[in-house]
Amino acid sequence: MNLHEYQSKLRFAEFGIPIPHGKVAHSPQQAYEIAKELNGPVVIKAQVLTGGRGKAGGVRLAQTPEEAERHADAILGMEIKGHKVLKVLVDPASVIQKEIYLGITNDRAARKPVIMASAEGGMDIEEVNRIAPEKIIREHIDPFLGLRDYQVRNLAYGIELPRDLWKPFMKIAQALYRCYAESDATLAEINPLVIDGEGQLLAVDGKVSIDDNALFRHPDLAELRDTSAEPEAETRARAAGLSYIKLDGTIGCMVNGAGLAMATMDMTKLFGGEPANFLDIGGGAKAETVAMALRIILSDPNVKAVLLNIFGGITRCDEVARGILAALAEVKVDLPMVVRLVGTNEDEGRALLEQAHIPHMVTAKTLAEAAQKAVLAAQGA
Amino acid sequence: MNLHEYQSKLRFAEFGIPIPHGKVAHSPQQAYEIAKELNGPVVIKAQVLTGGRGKAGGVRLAQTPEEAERHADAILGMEIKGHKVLKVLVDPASVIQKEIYLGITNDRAARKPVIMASAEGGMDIEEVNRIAPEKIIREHIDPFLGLRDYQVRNLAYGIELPRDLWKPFMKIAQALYRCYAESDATLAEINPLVIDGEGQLLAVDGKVSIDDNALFRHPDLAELRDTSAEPEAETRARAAGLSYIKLDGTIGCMVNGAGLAMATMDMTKLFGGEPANFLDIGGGAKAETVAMALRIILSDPNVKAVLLNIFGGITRCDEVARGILAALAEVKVDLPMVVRLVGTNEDEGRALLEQAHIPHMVTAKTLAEAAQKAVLAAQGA
Amino acid sequence: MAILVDRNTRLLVQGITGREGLFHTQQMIEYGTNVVGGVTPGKGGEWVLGKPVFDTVKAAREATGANTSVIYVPAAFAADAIYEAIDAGIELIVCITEGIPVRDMMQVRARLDQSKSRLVGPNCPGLLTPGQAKVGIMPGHIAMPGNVGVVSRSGTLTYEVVYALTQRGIGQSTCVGIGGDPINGTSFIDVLQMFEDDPQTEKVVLIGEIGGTEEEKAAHFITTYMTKPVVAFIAGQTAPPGKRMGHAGAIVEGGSGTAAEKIAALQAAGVTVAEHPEQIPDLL
Amino acid sequence: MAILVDRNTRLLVQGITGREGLFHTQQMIEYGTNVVGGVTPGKGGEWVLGKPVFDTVKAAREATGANTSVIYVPAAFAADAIYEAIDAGIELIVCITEGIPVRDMMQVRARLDQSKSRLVGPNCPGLLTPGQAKVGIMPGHIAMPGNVGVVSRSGTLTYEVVYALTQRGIGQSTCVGIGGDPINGTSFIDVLQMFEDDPQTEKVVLIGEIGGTEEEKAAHFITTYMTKPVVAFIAGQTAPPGKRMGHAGAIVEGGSGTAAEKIAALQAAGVTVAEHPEQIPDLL
Repeated sequence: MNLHEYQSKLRFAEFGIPIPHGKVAHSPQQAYEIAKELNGPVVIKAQVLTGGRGKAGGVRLAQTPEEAERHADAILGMEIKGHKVLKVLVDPASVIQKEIYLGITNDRAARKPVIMASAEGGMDIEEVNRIAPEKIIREHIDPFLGLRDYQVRNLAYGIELPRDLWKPFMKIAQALYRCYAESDATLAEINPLVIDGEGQLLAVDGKVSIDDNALFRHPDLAELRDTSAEPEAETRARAAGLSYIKLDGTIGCMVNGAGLAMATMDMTKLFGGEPANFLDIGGGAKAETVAMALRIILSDPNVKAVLLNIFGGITRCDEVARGILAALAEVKVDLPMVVRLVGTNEDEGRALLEQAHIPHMVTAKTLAEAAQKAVLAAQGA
Repeated sequence: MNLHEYQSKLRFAEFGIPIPHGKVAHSPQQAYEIAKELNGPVVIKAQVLTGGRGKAGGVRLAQTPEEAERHADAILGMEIKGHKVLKVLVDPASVIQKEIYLGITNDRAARKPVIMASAEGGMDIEEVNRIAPEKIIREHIDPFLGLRDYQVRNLAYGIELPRDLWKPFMKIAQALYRCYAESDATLAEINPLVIDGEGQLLAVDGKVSIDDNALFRHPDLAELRDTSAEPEAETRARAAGLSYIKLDGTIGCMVNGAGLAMATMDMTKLFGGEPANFLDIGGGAKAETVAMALRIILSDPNVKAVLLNIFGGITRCDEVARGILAALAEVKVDLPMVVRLVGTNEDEGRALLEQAHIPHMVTAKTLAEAAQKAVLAAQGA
Repeated sequence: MAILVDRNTRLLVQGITGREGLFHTQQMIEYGTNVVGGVTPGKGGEWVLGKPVFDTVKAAREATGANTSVIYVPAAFAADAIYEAIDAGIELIVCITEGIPVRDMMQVRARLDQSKSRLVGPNCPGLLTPGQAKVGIMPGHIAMPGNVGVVSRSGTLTYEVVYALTQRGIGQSTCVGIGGDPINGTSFIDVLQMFEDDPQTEKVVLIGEIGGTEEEKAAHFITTYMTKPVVAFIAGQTAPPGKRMGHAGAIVEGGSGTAAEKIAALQAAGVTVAEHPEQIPDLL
Repeated sequence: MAILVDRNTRLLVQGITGREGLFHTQQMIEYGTNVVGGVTPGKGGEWVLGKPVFDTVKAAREATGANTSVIYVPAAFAADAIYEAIDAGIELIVCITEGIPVRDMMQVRARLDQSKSRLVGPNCPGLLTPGQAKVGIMPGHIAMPGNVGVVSRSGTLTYEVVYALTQRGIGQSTCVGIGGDPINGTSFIDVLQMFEDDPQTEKVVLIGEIGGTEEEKAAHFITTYMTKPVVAFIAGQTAPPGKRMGHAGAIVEGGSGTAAEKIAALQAAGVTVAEHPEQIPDLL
């Protein structure tokens, strides 16, 4: 789960990291008020859970409250990579002497968190990594020992941080690690950590991602989820325990298991189609789960055909077929539908579906056949 | 540093372990008041930092406030293994169905803490260990992972704890480990942990020892040190950074280094004497340290002779000799004194002392010679 | 012969009295797996499905001589269950549980590396040696004994492939689901090594998916150490790039993890890569 | 030859600008030890006693090729200094600092066991190979080169013994103070093994004291593996039993730790045990 910039920075502040004392505005008028209160130049920043807002014009500098209001008006309602901007952060504009990068994430290969710092902070840090990886100083963190002071000194030394900033840098790095560890984060990043006009360190922008699997032990963090910012279908899917990601194609896919779902999508592509989504309905195939999944798929207006691919493992295919039929009694599907049941008792399952004579529904024996039929149906529709 | 029973139990309670709700009395009158308030049978328990108080009559049951007052009067002022009783704990008397032992300490050989439980709690647990060690269930605790729930279940299973007490036992064991770890303890022990009349677990007696080396990060615990209960000389020695333990002999020893101090004591014994103390003055030999050490040694009326054994290592013996002479200008020593200086420039050092013609002072070249002279001097005095 | 599980497997079920545990224990017994008992704290002394239940893994191991355990306990308690099995000296621990926090798994993995136990999973379907033993949740009746070793990061996609093999009369030595979590106990390489050493296994099917660099490492291992032919499939060729926030992940993992890169690495190692799962039987 | 430190030692001083560090660095340089630099965070770039100061051990090691470090930092920071040295790949770490909490040392020791570094100490006087190198705080001029290896848990008592040997013209191969803390990096056994393997060492002096079971373990090692003669002294024969609170310590350690038990164990291993330290030269 990703936190907004303003949520991330408030979380940082709880651990003692200095942040600009801005506020969130939901309307241009609010932005005006906040800018007036801050009494100086401000930055208006779109709060969206995606990157690239800068290039999209979602970050603007304002000298006066009036200008702040105008910019907020322009940014609020913007769409950035499919995310509608519903909030802006109004922060006092900092004088920036230098931009530093400081981030922690899990290194899957090393099986440890890694903390990274670079003197070349800001937007182009990934480019720095590509052309001059030695300019990013890395320290792997032992999950039992935590971040040790000497490691932070290795970072400070490596990025040639001025000596007088070592102590505050130590505090910030240790606070960032505590924030990371105590939040079960998979990412905690300050970019940029600036040296401001007074020569102080300030976390001007930040990002925190929380391990979804650990949210059960962080009810306070779970509450920070901003469902207003994500496609409604994804919110509904999550609530139903389904894993759904909307894509741009025309073939709605419903599959049990993530790997099989990806393989099914790949297969539609192989036959010239485009998947409209990733949707994993998980184990078993109960009628209510199938029904909810169908509703979510059909809520996408781009969908021209539906492809069900279910592997009956422990659950037998005849039972799965009954679940599908029960779901279809609840949800009316006007689009062509291709159903492939495979595994235990697949013949019985397929026979049950065929006997039901559902309009627009055809069955298939192999995945290749199913994908081919779905692609043809989507093109014909 | 050892905590009193009442301090240990209050610390347990901070971590959520159930304890009897008694209070500390400094006078028989106070004991009467507390017993009256508790409104039922009470136990009067001497608070001393040593074992064996039960056998010494320091724990007594009282049915009425009047009886409580009488018992407190008898116990207060008692001397138990050299410790004067200045406080008693007045606890409500528990109905005891069963006594369990539960303790955590460091296992030096395994380099890990170990938690131990036994169904045979109470005074004779060490005897249980001797004759039936399998009746004490042990689980080593990984210092990084901490005490795991399954380990507590291994204890509960091993001591055949009634099933309905597993949950409260889990809470108590986990709380005891948190208390242990977060206090930098070297011992945290509940003995007995009783099953009381209502079938509930209750920590009736407890002991906590804190790692002296870790007190710098526990200022709250450092304040719990009860210097009123220890010999005054030990308190003064600790304040001066000296390590002093009073013994029963007649030869006051002053040595630099713990190992050498023990070897020096051994040597006096070898020649038929008895050391009056262990005293390590640490590195170097500054005049003020030597003076304080002399004062502490002389405060023991049993001392009949003083033996100084100083190894001049990095510090040269002539400098050490000057330190001793400066100290003797401050502290008058009427007893015979044997000084042995060894190591770098030992001849110069010894010459300096001899030239000063201090009354009652003789020097020695070897440790054997020094010990022999000190023993003779103590016997002659 | 086979790998990891067979007729010598003496299986303990951790979480045997839970809904999942009970259902799959029945399936495993029906398949012929030698289930020797189960563990559910607080239910020691009971019997389920004719098997004794114990309070602790230690007590269960002492009573039954179990050498393998399978874990069906909820995510919040799964790490503790793994530690308990390690501590009791269980040689092979198969963790089915999904949703274990990655921080827990980093610690579990560090502890495992200092132990003599092997963990398969978590978030995996388990293992199946056709005709001998099934440990986990794989459907048993889709497999048949034979000479093809199957190793996979996926669940139902594995079943799909195993079923496709069986339908064409191609039997399996052992099917191993290593699980799809970022940090797990057994890697592709571990299993490839075992298949290479197993006399019964003649060919290997590897089923990967996007994310991480496990397939690339497997490719390197195959080039260097494997003599047996390997056929692979990588799922997720059409998957969109993950919605990754921030830069740290990109810095650590670089651009890697795409299906195209994995396929290229495997092909360079001489592995035949299938275009889709149903092609696999033809390529063997 | 000798053990652990010699002319090839390239020494780094952690805490070089502190009072203790500075004093003993001067002593070590005067003795002829090859001190290649020091570390004090925040003072990188300065020079003291003609040696460069670095901010981090990593930077120091890269610049100087140090293979050994000696730690003089306060107890509260000593564990971090050890971790830093381990992480920088220092082969031999000698920690003089006393008063490190035992909990810190349990963690340090667990981390050490997974590393390639050796720790001597903490709370030890360090090492001295007469005529070659002195690392720590042992007075250099009381020793002379020779064939007796000395290993000790004590400080000044070690000096006393070394001095007594030198006075009698008996030289030492290497003098090792392993420190008296309950948990340390190098044990008697480790050093005995090194002396056994060292061609220069012909006889060994072991100086123990009451508490723990290190001397008993050493006795067992001597019986089983040592061919060279060992003379020992155990301090604390007259020490009163410790004021131990509670029962846990007694249960874990049993009745062990007394001088009498240690002496009996050593004698049973064929070790000559001196009645007092000045007897040692006669017994060699």
